[in-house]
Amino acid sequence: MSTRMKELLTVAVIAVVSVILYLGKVQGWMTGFSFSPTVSYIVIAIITLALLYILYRTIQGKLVDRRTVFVFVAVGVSLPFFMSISQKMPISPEVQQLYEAVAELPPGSKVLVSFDYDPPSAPELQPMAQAFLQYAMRHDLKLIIMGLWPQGPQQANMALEVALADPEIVAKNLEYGVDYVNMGFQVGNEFVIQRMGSDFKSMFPTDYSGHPYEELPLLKNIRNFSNIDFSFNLSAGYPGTQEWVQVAVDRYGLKMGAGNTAVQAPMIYPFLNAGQLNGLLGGMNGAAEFERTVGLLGKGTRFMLSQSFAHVIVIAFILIGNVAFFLGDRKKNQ
Amino acid sequence: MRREVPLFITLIVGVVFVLQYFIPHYPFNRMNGWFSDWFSIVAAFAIWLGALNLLKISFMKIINRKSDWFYALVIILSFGLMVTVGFAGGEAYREPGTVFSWLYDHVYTPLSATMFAILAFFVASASYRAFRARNLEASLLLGAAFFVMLGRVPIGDWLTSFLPEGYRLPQLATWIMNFPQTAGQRAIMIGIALGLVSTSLRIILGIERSHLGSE
Amino acid sequence: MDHFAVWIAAFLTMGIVSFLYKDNPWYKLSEAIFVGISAGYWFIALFWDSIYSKFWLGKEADPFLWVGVFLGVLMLLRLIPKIGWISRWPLAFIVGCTSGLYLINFLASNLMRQVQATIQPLFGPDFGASLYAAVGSIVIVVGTFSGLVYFFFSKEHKGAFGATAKLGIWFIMITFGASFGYTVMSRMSLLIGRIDFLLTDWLGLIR
Amino acid sequence: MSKGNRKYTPGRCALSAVLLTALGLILAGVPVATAQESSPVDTSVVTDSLKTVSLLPVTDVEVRDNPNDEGGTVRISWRPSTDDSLGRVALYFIYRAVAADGPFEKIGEVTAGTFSLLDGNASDDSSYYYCVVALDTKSAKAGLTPDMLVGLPTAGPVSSSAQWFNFQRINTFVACILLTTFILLMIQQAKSGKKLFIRKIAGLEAVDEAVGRATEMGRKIFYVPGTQDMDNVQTIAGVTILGRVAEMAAQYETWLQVPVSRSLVLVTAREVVKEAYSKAGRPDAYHEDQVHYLTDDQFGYAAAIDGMVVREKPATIFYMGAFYAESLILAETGNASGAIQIAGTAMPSQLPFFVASCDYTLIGEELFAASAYLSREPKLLGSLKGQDMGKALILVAIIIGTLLETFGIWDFSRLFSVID
Repeated sequence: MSTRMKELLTVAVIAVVSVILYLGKVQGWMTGFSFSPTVSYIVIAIITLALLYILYRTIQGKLVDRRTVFVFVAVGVSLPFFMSISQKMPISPEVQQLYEAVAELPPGSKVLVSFDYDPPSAPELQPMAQAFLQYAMRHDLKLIIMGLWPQGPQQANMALEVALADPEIVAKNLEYGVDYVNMGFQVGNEFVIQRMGSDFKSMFPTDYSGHPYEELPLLKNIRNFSNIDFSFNLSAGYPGTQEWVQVAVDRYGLKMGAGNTAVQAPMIYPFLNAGQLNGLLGGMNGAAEFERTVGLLGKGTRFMLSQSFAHVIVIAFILIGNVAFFLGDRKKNQ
Repeated sequence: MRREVPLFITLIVGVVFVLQYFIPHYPFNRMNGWFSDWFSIVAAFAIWLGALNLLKISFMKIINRKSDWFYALVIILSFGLMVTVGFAGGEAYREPGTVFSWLYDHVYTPLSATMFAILAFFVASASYRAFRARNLEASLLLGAAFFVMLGRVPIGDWLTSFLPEGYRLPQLATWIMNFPQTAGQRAIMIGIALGLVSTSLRIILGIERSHLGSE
Repeated sequence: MDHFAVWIAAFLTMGIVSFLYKDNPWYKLSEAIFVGISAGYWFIALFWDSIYSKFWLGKEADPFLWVGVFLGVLMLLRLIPKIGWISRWPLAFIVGCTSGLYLINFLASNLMRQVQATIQPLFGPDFGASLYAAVGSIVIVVGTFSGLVYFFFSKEHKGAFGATAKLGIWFIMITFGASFGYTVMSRMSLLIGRIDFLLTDWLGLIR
Repeated sequence: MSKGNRKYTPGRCALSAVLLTALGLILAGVPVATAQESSPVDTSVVTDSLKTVSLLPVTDVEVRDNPNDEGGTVRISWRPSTDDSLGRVALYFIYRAVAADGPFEKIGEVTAGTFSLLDGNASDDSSYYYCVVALDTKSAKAGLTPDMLVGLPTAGPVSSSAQWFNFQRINTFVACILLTTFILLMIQQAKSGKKLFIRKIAGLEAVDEAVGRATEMGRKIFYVPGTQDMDNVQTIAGVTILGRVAEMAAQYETWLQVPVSRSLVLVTAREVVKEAYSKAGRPDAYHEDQVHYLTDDQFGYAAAIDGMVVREKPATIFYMGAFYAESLILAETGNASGAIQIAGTAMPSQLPFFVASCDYTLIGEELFAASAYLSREPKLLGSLKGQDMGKALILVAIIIGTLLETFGIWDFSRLFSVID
């Protein structure tokens, strides 16, 4: 078959599949579809067998194509969405530390939450944000929300929406401007933090929707970081936790905890070890653990099964690759 | 003139910006903020240079009918579209409901989120292809990765549930993160700080000057 | 309209994903749209956030902001070939500020602070609490020390010095391994998030 | 090289170090002279109105300008109320007024066991009077009316002021001077002809080979300076190394292409490449569009480079600068296309992937050493040596400090404290 034909065929197949998917969604053919535990275990067994087959092929000296690896990852991450297997999860000390730092804040404490991430990192950080805001609101902490990334405040609003829909929080009749505010985004990276250290208002003359600083009762006595009891930073890179530690913690003595994408987290551990941070949530796993500690299960917990699968698949491929390497080595030596 | 003036400017502002850290008095306490304002203003001006360059190269592709000129046209059109709706939207261009925010939510976000997400595939293929226990160093890397990856998901706890509490995979992963990992990370951090200080000094003193171009 | 939006998003998502198989027109189209839209996005965002909000937003502009405008205009002189070299002045200014600021920030937070945190009693308060804690603080001191030795440039890595440097690179490798594990975790989470979009928002398979 | 640098003789370096330190000390002395005298307060008087809400006496209230700051802050401290140790005090309320006799306004409260407060709302232009009262739980709940404070002992007047030197940062100042001295000293030695040994850095040894391979294959070299702007020193380092690579590319007559993601980097990189081509004697071979802009967006940039790598199949790719998540997308695609890849970054989280997917990787500090290493200019090599002296000092400090701390002799680590 010529390349041209192949391309046309691909387009045709994609078009047909799209139509079927569209009809499927409109008609609701498969909504709420899920595996029973038995089927789940059978699926797991099939994946294991397939991996063993790849191992066998590799031992025979045929390295699989990277696209095969891609397919395994895609399948291995998608299928757990339909499974319902419960998992036990231990809580790591850095998550416990954050929980304790927040739990011991007296009601009415002012907590600054900075949303320093954008939609691409949301899968990891949004569950943390939701759990944190919800927990804080249930325990009557006053929330001051801001963002050093332009899209941060939008993410904050999405998390607030979920938190405010919680029946226990609805019952509290929280009021915008009194119990929580969203100050919005400000350009200037770490310099914003620095200015806030001496004069909060100069960086945020108005909130996200344009209300002047003076008209928000929550901000009445807030001049700088000395008026903030705790801060929580959700970060996906620069500017993020490192800058908050360098400026707000080291120079102004702010008490801070952080939630980071798993990529950032290892770099943050030295700060944790040096006592510059009170607790750290690393990645989706950190989010899931935090959800468990505060007893508000959400997406973080739900996605943990996929996460487990993904890790096992990556480890399996590392092992398979190394088996190939050692066998290849032996052949060369003979 | 072409070289001395820039070198002089770098020297003066570099020294002033080092000193401002030690001087809490006005105007030094405000310099950080000014710099960030200046930088973002200069960047906002300079992006004209970048955008014009992107348009120029794309136009050249179309005019010369180079292969893939059609995609150059798509670049120009989508750039033009975003800029038009961005300016037309006025001050509230980012508010929900504007065309700009629609494009942001349904075009920009899925594209960048997907580009970010396909990293998962690359991570897996790099693991399969490149991470080999060639020598002791590589084995240490793999070992640490293995314990951390298993220790950070529930399955790690399940696999080592026969061990006494406190010595299972999750605790081992926590230990690796908190001690050897932190130590290595710290050595890298201190090294980087030293390298950065010395590079900055070389730039301020004009010893490193190639970024300023020729006479 | 909502349907349409989700389909556009899904179309572009799959376009990027198709690159995993091989380069193809679908990817090229998605890529071109991505480059154009994102360049436009930053162009617009910089204008409104960096210029408009500082000068027009009804607040009194700090007179020092005009220094930035002046530098910006000098930068644009690059468009005129004959006097383009003047743009080196704002460049020199930016580079000077950056060097000064970073020198101090990294010296204080990454160097002083980390050295301070490393210097601690070898048998810390947790000593004896568990095997992990007992070994931990010793590991920190030894690891940081030997890691730094590895970064020595002006001494050949031989003898005892070389052995220490070797130990240092082991610690650095463990750090990389841990980093690698965390990165896998992070990337998989992002993929899970994207698949959640496809399965839930697009196909409606999961409630 | 140039005459301008002659002035850094060792003697002068030391002299200037001494002078600068002296300057620091003089500046530091300024706030001592102008700080407000603290005013102890006579607290023997406890008025009737206080007794009714069981207020407890607070002794020795001291108010003074908070030192080492930009003004606007007053520190209030007091001796614990005698009832504090008995557990009868719940809170301390702190009041402020602009006149000794009021009216007083509450500015803060602290829980028992805390004996100081920073008032960050002061203005440098006015002077203030403060008063502190201790309350038990019941009266704290009941609250106080301003008239209850009448006749209460006050402390003041005090006004806040800004200082000209932050004395708490003297250690950083000394570290800065020391490092500068080391580096300048070594540069001086290097220029006077002393041979300096620099250990091999594998990634940089390979640069020559990588450029040569591109020439043999008749394919392009890509140079990616990262996704950050010129306000990041890693980008500056990346652009500096670009100069050395461009010089080699010009000598080998190989096409070097530099896609960038920031406009300021575009301007700088053009200067650098142009300079390098003329240095190599090939100014005619330089073409402005060798350096071109794509988009400021991290992943848009990565997507575009991916496409370019797959379609144009460069023989060699350099990644030097600050990288985030895009590092792996780029390095894996480059690897799949079969290019030789040399990477260098000081982003610890991205290093493992560069190590896995590239042929050579510069780790952290090595990135900053690269331009010195490649150019072999004595001045630059000297600065590497100076850097190492700093490192040696840190190592010694770690050993001595750990010993002192372990045997509980002295809290050595305090020397490095940077918390204000």
